[in-house]
Amino acid sequence: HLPILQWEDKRGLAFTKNNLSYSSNSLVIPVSGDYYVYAQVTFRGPIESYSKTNSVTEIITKVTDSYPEPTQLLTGTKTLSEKGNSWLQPIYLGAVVSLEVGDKLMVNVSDIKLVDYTKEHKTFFGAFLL
Amino acid sequence: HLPILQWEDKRGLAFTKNNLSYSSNSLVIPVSGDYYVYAQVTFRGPIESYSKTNSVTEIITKVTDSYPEPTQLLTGTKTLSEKGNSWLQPIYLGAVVSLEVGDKLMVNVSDIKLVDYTKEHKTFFGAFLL
Amino acid sequence: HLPILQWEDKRGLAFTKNNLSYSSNSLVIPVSGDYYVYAQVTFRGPIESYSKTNSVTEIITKVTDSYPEPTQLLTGTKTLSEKGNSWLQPIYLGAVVSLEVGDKLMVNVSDIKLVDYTKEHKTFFGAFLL
Amino acid sequence: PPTRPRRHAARPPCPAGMNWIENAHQCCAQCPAGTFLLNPCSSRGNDSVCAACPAGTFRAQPNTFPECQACYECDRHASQIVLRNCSATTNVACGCEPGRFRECLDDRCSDFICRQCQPCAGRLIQRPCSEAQDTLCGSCKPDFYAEGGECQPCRTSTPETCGKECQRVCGGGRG
Repeated sequence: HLPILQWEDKRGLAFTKNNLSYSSNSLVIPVSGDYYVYAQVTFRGPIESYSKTNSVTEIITKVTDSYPEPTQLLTGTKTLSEKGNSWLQPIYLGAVVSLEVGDKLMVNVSDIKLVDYTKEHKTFFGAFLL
Repeated sequence: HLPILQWEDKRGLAFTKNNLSYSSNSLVIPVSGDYYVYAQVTFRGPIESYSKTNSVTEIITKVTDSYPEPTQLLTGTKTLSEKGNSWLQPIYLGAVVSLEVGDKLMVNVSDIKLVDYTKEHKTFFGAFLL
Repeated sequence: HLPILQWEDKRGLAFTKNNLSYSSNSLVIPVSGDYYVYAQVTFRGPIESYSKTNSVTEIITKVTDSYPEPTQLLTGTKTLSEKGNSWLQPIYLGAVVSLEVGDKLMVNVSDIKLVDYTKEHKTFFGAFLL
Repeated sequence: PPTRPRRHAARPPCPAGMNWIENAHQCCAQCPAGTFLLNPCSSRGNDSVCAACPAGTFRAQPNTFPECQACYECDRHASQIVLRNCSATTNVACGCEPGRFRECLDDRCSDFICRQCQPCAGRLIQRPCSEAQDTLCGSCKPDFYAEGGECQPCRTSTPETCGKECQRVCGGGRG
Protein backbone atom coordinates (compact mmCIF):
# COMPACT_ATOMS: atom_id res chain seq x y z
CA HIS A 1 0.00 0.00 0.00
CA LEU A 2 1.01 3.59 -0.53
CA PRO A 3 2.42 5.55 2.42
CA ILE A 4 -0.10 7.35 4.68
CA LEU A 5 0.08 11.09 5.28
CA GLN A 6 0.22 12.35 8.87
CA TRP A 7 -1.72 15.45 9.81
CA GLU A 8 -1.25 18.27 12.28
CA ASP A 9 -4.65 18.32 13.96
CA LYS A 10 -4.20 20.73 16.81
CA ARG A 11 -2.69 23.95 15.58
CA GLY A 12 -3.88 26.24 12.82
CA LEU A 13 -6.48 25.75 10.17
CA ALA A 14 -5.55 22.41 8.68
CA PHE A 15 -8.20 20.62 10.59
CA THR A 16 -11.72 21.74 11.21
CA LYS A 17 -12.81 18.75 13.18
CA ASN A 18 -16.54 19.55 13.40
CA ASN A 19 -16.68 16.67 15.95
CA LEU A 20 -14.60 14.24 13.93
CA SER A 21 -11.70 12.90 15.97
CA TYR A 22 -8.22 12.22 14.63
CA SER A 23 -6.06 9.34 15.75
CA SER A 24 -3.22 7.28 14.23
CA ASN A 25 -3.23 9.29 11.00
CA SER A 26 -6.97 8.86 10.41
CA LEU A 27 -10.18 10.83 10.72
CA VAL A 28 -12.53 8.70 12.82
CA ILE A 29 -16.25 8.80 11.89
CA PRO A 30 -18.36 9.52 15.00
CA VAL A 31 -21.82 8.75 13.54
CA SER A 32 -22.98 6.79 10.49
CA GLY A 33 -24.19 8.79 7.50
CA ASP A 34 -23.27 10.43 4.21
CA TYR A 35 -20.20 12.65 4.40
CA TYR A 36 -18.57 15.00 1.92
CA VAL A 37 -14.92 13.96 2.20
CA TYR A 38 -12.16 16.10 0.65
CA ALA A 39 -8.38 16.49 0.61
CA GLN A 40 -5.80 18.51 -1.28
CA VAL A 41 -2.15 17.49 -1.46
CA THR A 42 0.42 19.83 -2.99
CA PHE A 43 3.34 17.89 -4.43
CA ARG A 44 6.66 19.54 -5.35
CA GLY A 45 9.93 18.34 -6.83
CA PRO A 46 12.35 17.31 -7.98
CA ILE A 47 14.28 16.69 -4.80
CA GLU A 48 18.03 15.91 -4.85
CA SER A 49 19.35 12.35 -5.10
CA TYR A 50 16.00 11.28 -6.34
CA SER A 51 15.11 9.42 -9.47
CA LYS A 52 12.89 11.29 -11.91
CA THR A 53 9.22 11.16 -10.95
CA ASN A 54 6.76 10.61 -13.77
CA SER A 55 3.54 10.94 -11.83
CA VAL A 56 2.04 11.77 -8.44
CA THR A 57 -0.95 10.08 -6.84
CA GLU A 58 -3.30 10.96 -3.96
CA ILE A 59 -5.85 8.43 -2.64
CA ILE A 60 -8.47 8.93 0.08
CA THR A 61 -8.88 5.51 1.70
CA LYS A 62 -11.36 4.02 4.18
CA VAL A 63 -10.44 1.40 6.79
CA THR A 64 -13.30 -0.34 8.56
CA ASP A 65 -13.72 -3.13 11.07
CA SER A 66 -16.09 -4.89 8.70
CA TYR A 67 -13.43 -5.57 6.06
CA PRO A 68 -9.75 -6.54 6.38
CA GLU A 69 -8.57 -4.47 3.41
CA PRO A 70 -8.66 -0.67 2.95
CA THR A 71 -11.16 0.63 0.36
CA GLN A 72 -10.00 3.26 -2.11
CA LEU A 73 -12.71 5.97 -2.11
CA LEU A 74 -11.22 8.73 -4.30
CA THR A 75 -8.08 8.80 -6.43
CA GLY A 76 -6.26 11.59 -8.26
CA THR A 77 -3.23 10.75 -10.40
CA LYS A 78 -1.35 13.27 -12.58
CA THR A 79 1.60 12.67 -14.89
CA LEU A 80 4.35 15.27 -14.74
CA SER A 81 5.83 16.90 -17.82
CA GLU A 82 8.12 19.48 -16.26
CA LYS A 83 11.21 17.60 -17.56
CA GLY A 84 13.71 18.12 -14.79
CA ASN A 85 12.67 21.70 -13.90
CA SER A 86 11.27 22.30 -10.46
CA TRP A 87 7.56 21.68 -10.41
CA LEU A 88 4.48 22.14 -8.19
CA GLN A 89 1.31 20.07 -8.58
CA PRO A 90 -1.80 20.36 -6.37
CA ILE A 91 -4.37 17.52 -6.48
CA TYR A 92 -7.83 18.18 -5.00
CA LEU A 93 -10.36 15.39 -4.37
CA GLY A 94 -13.87 15.58 -2.91
CA ALA A 95 -17.08 13.54 -3.01
CA VAL A 96 -19.97 12.19 -0.97
CA VAL A 97 -19.46 8.72 0.54
CA SER A 98 -21.55 6.62 2.92
CA LEU A 99 -19.65 5.90 6.13
CA GLU A 100 -20.32 3.88 9.29
CA VAL A 101 -19.52 4.95 12.84
CA GLY A 102 -15.92 3.90 13.63
CA ASP A 103 -14.78 3.97 10.01
CA LYS A 104 -11.35 5.58 9.57
CA LEU A 105 -10.39 7.88 6.67
CA MET A 106 -6.79 8.47 5.61
CA VAL A 107 -4.84 9.97 2.73
CA ASN A 108 -2.23 7.89 0.91
CA VAL A 109 0.29 9.43 -1.48
CA SER A 110 2.62 7.98 -4.08
CA ASP A 111 5.65 9.47 -2.30
CA ILE A 112 5.76 11.29 1.03
CA LYS A 113 9.06 13.02 0.20
CA LEU A 114 7.32 14.89 -2.64
CA VAL A 115 4.55 16.31 -0.43
CA ASP A 116 4.71 20.04 0.39
CA TYR A 117 3.51 19.99 4.00
CA THR A 118 5.26 23.26 4.92
CA LYS A 119 2.09 25.36 4.73
CA GLU A 120 -1.27 24.14 6.03
CA HIS A 121 -3.19 26.04 3.37
CA LYS A 122 -1.53 24.03 0.60
CA THR A 123 -2.13 20.49 1.90
CA PHE A 124 -5.33 19.79 3.85
CA PHE A 125 -7.90 17.07 4.60
CA GLY A 126 -11.40 17.07 6.08
CA ALA A 127 -14.99 15.84 6.00
CA PHE A 128 -18.48 16.99 7.04
CA LEU A 129 -21.77 15.17 7.63
CA LEU A 130 -24.57 16.08 5.20
CA HIS B 1 -22.67 19.51 -28.05
CA LEU B 2 -19.95 17.54 -26.38
CA PRO B 3 -20.62 13.84 -25.73
CA ILE B 4 -22.39 12.94 -22.47
CA LEU B 5 -20.87 10.52 -19.96
CA GLN B 6 -22.89 7.52 -18.77
CA TRP B 7 -22.72 6.54 -15.09
CA GLU B 8 -23.09 3.42 -12.92
CA ASP B 9 -25.59 4.36 -10.18
CA LYS B 10 -26.00 1.20 -8.12
CA ARG B 11 -22.89 -0.89 -7.71
CA GLY B 12 -19.97 -0.30 -5.32
CA LEU B 13 -19.53 3.24 -4.01
CA ALA B 14 -22.25 4.58 -6.32
CA PHE B 15 -25.61 5.32 -4.73
CA THR B 16 -28.50 7.68 -5.18
CA LYS B 17 -30.06 8.96 -1.96
CA ASN B 18 -32.85 11.28 -0.68
CA ASN B 19 -34.61 10.62 -4.00
CA LEU B 20 -32.01 12.16 -6.26
CA SER B 21 -32.47 9.70 -9.12
CA TYR B 22 -30.38 8.79 -12.15
CA SER B 23 -31.96 8.24 -15.55
CA SER B 24 -30.85 8.65 -19.19
CA ASN B 25 -27.37 9.75 -18.23
CA SER B 26 -28.60 12.47 -15.88
CA LEU B 27 -29.08 13.17 -12.19
CA VAL B 28 -32.71 14.27 -11.78
CA ILE B 29 -33.41 16.97 -9.18
CA PRO B 30 -36.31 15.93 -6.88
CA VAL B 31 -36.86 19.24 -5.04
CA SER B 32 -35.93 22.84 -5.85
CA GLY B 33 -33.07 24.39 -3.89
CA ASP B 34 -29.35 25.10 -3.73
CA TYR B 35 -27.20 22.04 -4.41
CA TYR B 36 -23.47 21.48 -4.22
CA VAL B 37 -22.78 19.72 -7.52
CA TYR B 38 -19.42 18.06 -8.21
CA ALA B 39 -17.70 15.71 -10.66
CA GLN B 40 -14.20 14.41 -11.33
CA VAL B 41 -13.20 12.95 -14.68
CA THR B 42 -9.81 11.28 -15.10
CA PHE B 43 -8.58 11.54 -18.67
CA ARG B 44 -5.69 9.42 -20.05
CA GLY B 45 -3.93 9.07 -23.38
CA PRO B 46 -2.69 9.07 -26.02
CA ILE B 47 -4.63 6.16 -27.56
CA GLU B 48 -3.66 4.59 -30.87
CA SER B 49 -5.02 5.65 -34.26
CA TYR B 50 -5.90 8.94 -32.69
CA SER B 51 -4.85 12.41 -33.57
CA LYS B 52 -2.80 14.20 -30.98
CA THR B 53 -4.94 15.78 -28.24
CA ASN B 54 -4.03 19.26 -27.10
CA SER B 55 -6.55 19.68 -24.33
CA VAL B 56 -9.27 17.94 -22.35
CA THR B 57 -12.54 19.47 -21.16
CA GLU B 58 -15.16 18.52 -18.59
CA ILE B 59 -18.47 20.42 -18.33
CA ILE B 60 -21.30 19.93 -15.82
CA THR B 61 -24.45 20.88 -17.73
CA LYS B 62 -28.06 21.52 -16.71
CA VAL B 63 -31.06 20.70 -18.90
CA THR B 64 -34.35 22.20 -17.82
CA ASP B 65 -37.86 22.20 -19.21
CA SER B 66 -38.00 25.97 -18.94
CA TYR B 67 -35.24 26.51 -21.52
CA PRO B 68 -34.54 24.62 -24.77
CA GLU B 69 -30.74 24.91 -24.58
CA PRO B 70 -28.53 23.13 -22.02
CA THR B 71 -26.82 25.52 -19.59
CA GLN B 72 -23.12 25.09 -18.85
CA LEU B 73 -22.81 25.27 -15.04
CA LEU B 74 -19.14 24.42 -14.42
CA THR B 75 -16.27 23.95 -16.86
CA GLY B 76 -12.73 22.65 -16.44
CA THR B 77 -10.39 22.77 -19.43
CA LYS B 78 -6.70 21.84 -19.31
CA THR B 79 -4.11 21.91 -22.09
CA LEU B 80 -1.77 18.95 -22.30
CA SER B 81 1.98 19.32 -22.56
CA GLU B 82 3.10 15.71 -22.28
CA LYS B 83 4.41 15.77 -25.91
CA GLY B 84 3.57 12.30 -27.13
CA ASN B 85 4.25 10.52 -23.84
CA SER B 86 1.46 8.80 -22.02
CA TRP B 87 -0.42 11.17 -19.76
CA LEU B 88 -3.05 11.17 -17.00
CA GLN B 89 -5.10 14.27 -16.15
CA PRO B 90 -7.83 14.45 -13.49
CA ILE B 91 -10.23 17.44 -13.58
CA TYR B 92 -12.35 18.15 -10.47
CA LEU B 93 -15.27 20.62 -10.50
CA GLY B 94 -17.65 21.58 -7.70
CA ALA B 95 -19.88 24.51 -6.76
CA VAL B 96 -23.25 25.57 -5.39
CA VAL B 97 -25.98 26.06 -8.02
CA SER B 98 -29.67 26.86 -7.74
CA LEU B 99 -31.77 24.10 -9.28
CA GLU B 100 -35.49 23.52 -9.88
CA VAL B 101 -37.41 20.27 -9.38
CA GLY B 102 -37.11 18.18 -12.59
CA ASP B 103 -33.85 19.79 -13.72
CA LYS B 104 -31.37 17.28 -15.11
CA LEU B 105 -27.59 17.39 -14.52
CA MET B 106 -25.11 15.68 -16.80
CA VAL B 107 -21.37 15.61 -17.48
CA ASN B 108 -20.06 16.34 -20.96
CA VAL B 109 -16.47 15.66 -22.00
CA SER B 110 -14.35 16.73 -24.92
CA ASP B 111 -13.76 13.09 -25.92
CA ILE B 112 -15.26 9.95 -24.42
CA LYS B 113 -12.42 7.71 -25.64
CA LEU B 114 -9.98 9.66 -23.46
CA VAL B 115 -11.97 9.06 -20.25
CA ASP B 116 -10.61 6.51 -17.76
CA TYR B 117 -13.85 4.79 -16.74
CA THR B 118 -12.18 1.64 -15.41
CA LYS B 119 -12.20 2.46 -11.66
CA GLU B 120 -15.07 4.11 -9.76
CA HIS B 121 -12.73 6.09 -7.49
CA LYS B 122 -11.11 7.92 -10.41
CA THR B 123 -14.16 9.25 -12.28
CA PHE B 124 -17.27 10.18 -10.26
CA PHE B 125 -20.24 12.57 -10.21
CA GLY B 126 -22.71 13.66 -7.51
CA ALA B 127 -24.77 16.37 -5.82
CA PHE B 128 -26.31 17.12 -2.42
CA LEU B 129 -28.97 19.58 -1.23
CA LEU B 130 -27.69 22.28 1.16
CA HIS C 1 -0.10 40.94 -1.35
CA LEU C 2 -1.33 39.30 -4.52
CA PRO C 3 -4.02 41.14 -6.49
CA ILE C 4 -7.65 40.48 -5.50
CA LEU C 5 -10.20 39.14 -8.00
CA GLN C 6 -13.46 41.01 -8.50
CA TRP C 7 -16.67 39.04 -8.90
CA GLU C 8 -20.00 39.44 -10.66
CA ASP C 9 -22.57 38.60 -7.97
CA LYS C 10 -25.89 39.34 -9.61
CA ARG C 11 -26.17 38.22 -13.24
CA GLY C 12 -26.22 34.67 -14.59
CA LEU C 13 -25.23 31.81 -12.36
CA ALA C 14 -23.60 34.08 -9.84
CA PHE C 15 -25.67 34.59 -6.78
CA THR C 16 -25.11 35.24 -3.16
CA LYS C 17 -27.57 33.18 -1.21
CA ASN C 18 -28.23 32.01 2.33
CA ASN C 19 -27.62 35.70 3.27
CA LEU C 20 -23.95 35.82 2.33
CA SER C 21 -23.43 39.28 0.89
CA TYR C 22 -20.79 40.51 -1.52
CA SER C 23 -19.11 43.88 -1.15
CA SER C 24 -15.72 45.39 -2.07
CA ASN C 25 -14.52 42.17 -3.70
CA SER C 26 -15.33 40.01 -0.68
CA LEU C 27 -17.93 37.56 0.53
CA VAL C 28 -19.09 38.80 3.93
CA ILE C 29 -19.90 36.16 6.59
CA PRO C 30 -23.33 36.84 8.14
CA VAL C 31 -23.20 34.31 11.02
CA SER C 32 -20.32 32.52 12.77
CA GLY C 33 -19.81 28.82 12.01
CA ASP C 34 -18.07 26.23 9.87
CA TYR C 35 -18.34 26.98 6.16
CA TYR C 36 -17.30 24.97 3.12
CA VAL C 37 -15.49 27.62 1.07
CA TYR C 38 -14.52 26.97 -2.55
CA ALA C 39 -13.26 28.74 -5.66
CA GLN C 40 -12.05 27.82 -9.14
CA VAL C 41 -9.92 30.14 -11.24
CA THR C 42 -9.16 29.27 -14.86
CA PHE C 43 -5.86 30.77 -15.97
CA ARG C 44 -4.86 31.08 -19.63
CA GLY C 45 -1.86 32.39 -21.50
CA PRO C 46 0.53 33.39 -22.79
CA ILE C 47 -0.66 36.93 -23.49
CA GLU C 48 1.32 39.30 -25.80
CA SER C 49 4.08 41.55 -24.51
CA TYR C 50 4.25 39.45 -21.42
CA SER C 51 7.20 37.74 -19.89
CA LYS C 52 7.00 33.95 -19.75
CA THR C 53 4.95 32.72 -16.79
CA ASN C 54 6.31 29.75 -14.91
CA SER C 55 3.48 29.21 -12.50
CA VAL C 56 0.01 30.37 -11.49
CA THR C 57 -1.35 30.73 -7.97
CA GLU C 58 -4.81 31.05 -6.44
CA ILE C 59 -5.30 31.84 -2.74
CA ILE C 60 -8.56 32.09 -0.75
CA THR C 61 -7.87 34.68 1.96
CA LYS C 62 -9.73 35.78 5.08
CA VAL C 63 -9.71 39.32 6.45
CA THR C 64 -11.05 39.73 9.95
CA ASP C 65 -11.40 42.64 12.33
CA SER C 66 -9.68 40.66 15.06
CA TYR C 67 -6.37 40.48 13.18
CA PRO C 68 -4.64 43.16 11.07
CA GLU C 69 -3.14 40.78 8.53
CA PRO C 70 -5.10 38.71 5.95
CA THR C 71 -4.96 34.95 6.64
CA GLN C 72 -4.28 32.58 3.76
CA LEU C 73 -6.92 29.83 4.08
CA LEU C 74 -6.37 27.72 0.94
CA THR C 75 -3.69 27.88 -1.73
CA GLY C 76 -3.29 26.19 -5.11
CA THR C 77 -0.07 26.70 -7.06
CA LYS C 78 0.80 24.97 -10.35
CA THR C 79 3.93 25.24 -12.46
CA LEU C 80 3.44 25.51 -16.19
CA SER C 81 5.30 23.41 -18.73
CA GLU C 82 3.54 24.34 -21.95
CA LYS C 83 6.76 25.99 -23.28
CA GLY C 84 5.43 29.00 -25.12
CA ASN C 85 2.34 27.31 -26.55
CA SER C 86 -1.02 28.66 -25.48
CA TRP C 87 -2.14 27.03 -22.28
CA LEU C 88 -5.19 26.70 -19.99
CA GLN C 89 -4.95 25.75 -16.31
CA PRO C 90 -7.90 25.51 -13.92
CA ILE C 91 -7.20 25.46 -10.16
CA TYR C 92 -9.99 24.34 -7.80
CA LEU C 93 -9.83 24.81 -4.02
CA GLY C 94 -12.36 23.86 -1.35
CA ALA C 95 -12.36 23.10 2.38
CA VAL C 96 -14.17 23.62 5.66
CA VAL C 97 -13.02 26.64 7.66
CA SER C 98 -14.31 28.17 10.88
CA LEU C 99 -15.43 31.78 10.31
CA GLU C 100 -16.78 34.57 12.49
CA VAL C 101 -19.62 36.95 11.66
CA GLY C 102 -18.17 39.91 9.69
CA ASP C 103 -15.18 37.99 8.35
CA LYS C 104 -14.48 38.73 4.69
CA LEU C 105 -13.38 36.14 2.13
CA MET C 106 -11.58 37.02 -1.08
CA VAL C 107 -9.62 35.33 -3.86
CA ASN C 108 -6.10 36.46 -4.70
CA VAL C 109 -4.29 35.41 -7.86
CA SER C 110 -0.68 35.55 -8.98
CA ASP C 111 -1.63 37.65 -12.02
CA ILE C 112 -5.02 39.11 -12.90
CA LYS C 113 -4.16 39.41 -16.61
CA LEU C 114 -3.85 35.61 -16.82
CA VAL C 115 -7.34 34.97 -15.40
CA ASP C 116 -10.01 33.78 -17.83
CA TYR C 117 -12.99 35.72 -16.48
CA THR C 118 -14.92 35.58 -19.80
CA LYS C 119 -17.22 32.73 -18.77
CA GLU C 120 -18.83 32.39 -15.35
CA HIS C 121 -18.71 28.61 -15.45
CA LYS C 122 -14.91 28.62 -15.71
CA THR C 123 -14.04 30.95 -12.81
CA PHE C 124 -16.28 30.96 -9.72
CA PHE C 125 -16.23 31.48 -5.95
CA GLY C 126 -18.66 30.60 -3.15
CA ALA C 127 -19.32 29.26 0.36
CA PHE C 128 -22.08 27.56 2.34
CA LEU C 129 -22.74 27.13 6.06
CA LEU C 130 -22.62 23.52 7.27
CA PRO D 1 -9.33 17.23 26.95
CA PRO D 2 -11.87 16.66 24.15
CA THR D 3 -14.34 13.95 25.19
CA ARG D 4 -14.29 10.83 23.01
CA PRO D 5 -17.71 9.93 21.50
CA ARG D 6 -19.10 7.55 24.23
CA ARG D 7 -20.79 5.05 21.90
CA HIS D 8 -17.62 4.55 19.93
CA ALA D 9 -15.66 3.74 23.08
CA ALA D 10 -18.31 1.23 24.39
CA ARG D 11 -17.42 -1.41 21.75
CA PRO D 12 -16.24 -4.78 23.17
CA PRO D 13 -13.73 -6.64 20.91
CA CYS D 14 -15.49 -9.39 18.88
CA PRO D 15 -14.31 -13.03 18.78
CA ALA D 16 -12.52 -14.28 15.64
CA GLY D 17 -14.78 -14.60 12.63
CA MET D 18 -17.18 -11.99 13.97
CA ASN D 19 -17.44 -8.19 13.53
CA TRP D 20 -19.14 -5.47 15.61
CA ILE D 21 -22.40 -4.34 13.95
CA GLU D 22 -23.43 -0.88 15.10
CA ASN D 23 -27.15 -1.22 14.18
CA ALA D 24 -27.45 -4.54 15.98
CA HIS D 25 -25.16 -3.24 18.73
CA GLN D 26 -23.45 -6.62 18.96
CA CYS D 27 -20.94 -8.94 17.27
CA CYS D 28 -22.23 -10.85 14.24
CA ALA D 29 -20.72 -13.70 12.22
CA GLN D 30 -18.83 -12.55 9.11
CA CYS D 31 -20.24 -13.30 5.67
CA PRO D 32 -17.95 -15.44 3.51
CA ALA D 33 -15.97 -14.00 0.61
CA GLY D 34 -18.21 -13.50 -2.44
CA THR D 35 -21.14 -12.32 -0.29
CA PHE D 36 -22.12 -9.23 1.76
CA LEU D 37 -24.19 -8.58 4.87
CA LEU D 38 -27.83 -8.22 3.81
CA ASN D 39 -29.18 -8.20 7.37
CA PRO D 40 -27.43 -8.21 10.75
CA CYS D 41 -27.70 -11.26 13.06
CA SER D 42 -30.16 -11.77 15.87
CA SER D 43 -29.04 -11.90 19.49
CA ARG D 44 -27.74 -15.42 18.76
CA GLY D 45 -24.96 -13.73 16.74
CA ASN D 46 -24.20 -16.52 14.30
CA ASP D 47 -27.17 -16.03 11.99
CA SER D 48 -26.04 -13.06 9.89
CA VAL D 49 -28.07 -12.87 6.68
CA CYS D 50 -25.58 -12.85 3.79
CA ALA D 51 -26.35 -12.42 0.10
CA ALA D 52 -24.27 -13.19 -2.98
CA CYS D 53 -22.44 -10.26 -4.59
CA PRO D 54 -24.49 -9.06 -7.60
CA ALA D 55 -22.91 -9.44 -11.05
CA GLY D 56 -20.16 -6.89 -11.60
CA THR D 57 -19.24 -6.75 -7.91
CA PHE D 58 -17.03 -8.83 -5.61
CA ARG D 59 -15.76 -9.32 -2.03
CA ALA D 60 -12.39 -11.03 -1.79
CA GLN D 61 -12.53 -11.53 2.00
CA PRO D 62 -14.98 -12.54 4.77
CA ASN D 63 -16.81 -9.35 5.78
CA THR D 64 -19.83 -7.61 7.26
CA PHE D 65 -20.01 -4.94 4.55
CA PRO D 66 -23.40 -3.64 3.42
CA GLU D 67 -22.42 -3.94 -0.26
CA CYS D 68 -19.82 -5.51 -2.54
CA GLN D 69 -17.07 -3.59 -4.33
CA ALA D 70 -17.66 -2.71 -7.99
CA CYS D 71 -15.31 -4.61 -10.31
CA TYR D 72 -12.80 -2.56 -12.25
CA GLU D 73 -13.09 -2.64 -16.04
CA CYS D 74 -10.33 -3.24 -18.56
CA ASP D 75 -9.46 -0.15 -20.59
CA ARG D 76 -10.56 -1.07 -24.13
CA HIS D 77 -9.42 2.22 -25.66
CA ALA D 78 -5.97 1.58 -24.19
CA SER D 79 -5.97 -1.82 -25.99
CA GLN D 80 -6.20 -3.76 -22.72
CA ILE D 81 -7.67 -7.27 -22.65
CA VAL D 82 -9.30 -9.25 -19.85
CA LEU D 83 -6.85 -11.80 -18.40
CA ARG D 84 -9.34 -12.99 -15.78
CA ASN D 85 -12.99 -12.04 -15.52
CA CYS D 86 -14.36 -10.50 -12.34
CA SER D 87 -15.89 -13.18 -10.12
CA ALA D 88 -17.76 -12.91 -6.83
CA THR D 89 -14.45 -13.19 -4.98
CA THR D 90 -11.87 -11.63 -7.34
CA ASN D 91 -11.56 -8.34 -9.20
CA VAL D 92 -11.06 -8.32 -12.97
CA ALA D 93 -7.43 -8.78 -14.13
CA CYS D 94 -6.38 -6.80 -17.20
CA GLY D 95 -3.32 -7.13 -19.41
CA CYS D 96 -2.05 -6.73 -22.96
CA GLU D 97 -2.57 -9.07 -25.89
CA PRO D 98 0.53 -10.75 -27.41
CA GLY D 99 2.56 -8.28 -29.49
CA ARG D 100 1.86 -5.44 -27.01
CA PHE D 101 3.53 -4.28 -23.77
CA ARG D 102 2.43 -2.18 -20.78
CA GLU D 103 3.38 1.51 -20.83
CA CYS D 104 2.77 2.51 -17.22
CA LEU D 105 0.94 5.74 -16.42
CA ASP D 106 1.69 5.73 -12.70
CA ASP D 107 4.56 4.43 -10.58
CA ARG D 108 2.68 1.29 -9.50
CA CYS D 109 1.53 0.57 -13.06
CA SER D 110 -2.05 0.23 -11.84
CA ASP D 111 -2.90 2.29 -14.94
CA PHE D 112 -1.27 1.46 -18.24
CA ILE D 113 -1.69 1.68 -22.01
CA CYS D 114 -0.89 -1.38 -24.19
CA ARG D 115 1.60 -0.26 -26.86
CA GLN D 116 2.59 -2.27 -29.91
CA CYS D 117 6.00 -3.93 -29.58
CA GLN D 118 8.54 -2.47 -31.95
CA PRO D 119 9.36 -4.90 -34.77
CA CYS D 120 13.20 -4.37 -34.90
CA ALA D 121 13.08 -4.46 -38.71
CA GLY D 122 16.43 -5.68 -39.96
CA ARG D 123 17.88 -5.81 -36.48
CA LEU D 124 18.85 -8.51 -33.99
CA ILE D 125 16.48 -8.78 -31.00
CA GLN D 126 18.49 -8.15 -27.85
CA ARG D 127 15.51 -8.72 -25.53
CA PRO D 128 12.15 -9.93 -26.77
CA CYS D 129 8.96 -7.94 -26.09
CA SER D 130 7.04 -8.99 -22.96
CA GLU D 131 4.00 -7.80 -21.04
CA ALA D 132 6.29 -5.64 -18.92
CA GLN D 133 8.51 -4.01 -21.54
CA ASP D 134 9.06 -3.28 -25.23
CA THR D 135 11.42 -5.23 -27.48
CA LEU D 136 15.07 -4.18 -27.12
CA CYS D 137 16.55 -4.07 -30.63
CA GLY D 138 20.22 -4.80 -31.16
CA SER D 139 22.57 -4.12 -34.05
CA CYS D 140 21.77 -4.83 -37.69
CA LYS D 141 21.25 -8.44 -38.74
CA PRO D 142 23.81 -10.14 -41.00
CA ASP D 143 23.41 -8.91 -44.62
CA PHE D 144 21.89 -5.66 -43.33
CA TYR D 145 23.76 -2.34 -43.08
CA ALA D 146 23.03 0.72 -40.95
CA GLU D 147 21.92 3.87 -42.72
CA GLY D 148 20.07 6.87 -41.26
CA GLY D 149 19.26 4.97 -38.07
CA GLU D 150 17.67 2.12 -40.05
CA CYS D 151 18.96 -1.30 -41.11
CA GLN D 152 18.78 -1.78 -44.89
CA PRO D 153 19.12 -5.20 -46.62
CA CYS D 154 22.26 -5.57 -48.73
CA ARG D 155 20.28 -6.98 -51.61
CA THR D 156 18.43 -3.69 -52.17
CA SER D 157 21.62 -1.64 -52.45
CA THR D 158 22.98 -0.57 -55.81
CA PRO D 159 26.56 0.51 -56.60
CA GLU D 160 25.39 4.13 -56.71
CA THR D 161 23.71 3.98 -53.32
CA CYS D 162 26.14 1.67 -51.54
CA GLY D 163 28.02 4.00 -49.23
CA LYS D 164 31.01 3.20 -47.03
CA GLU D 165 29.05 1.27 -44.36
CA CYS D 166 27.12 -0.62 -47.04
CA GLN D 167 30.33 -1.63 -48.79
CA ARG D 168 31.87 -2.63 -45.44
CA VAL D 169 28.92 -4.92 -44.58
CA CYS D 170 27.74 -6.07 -47.97
CA GLY D 171 31.21 -6.52 -49.53
CA GLY D 172 32.92 -4.32 -52.19
CA GLY D 173 32.00 -6.61 -55.20
CA ARG D 174 28.75 -4.74 -55.68
CA GLY D 175 27.98 -4.06 -59.40
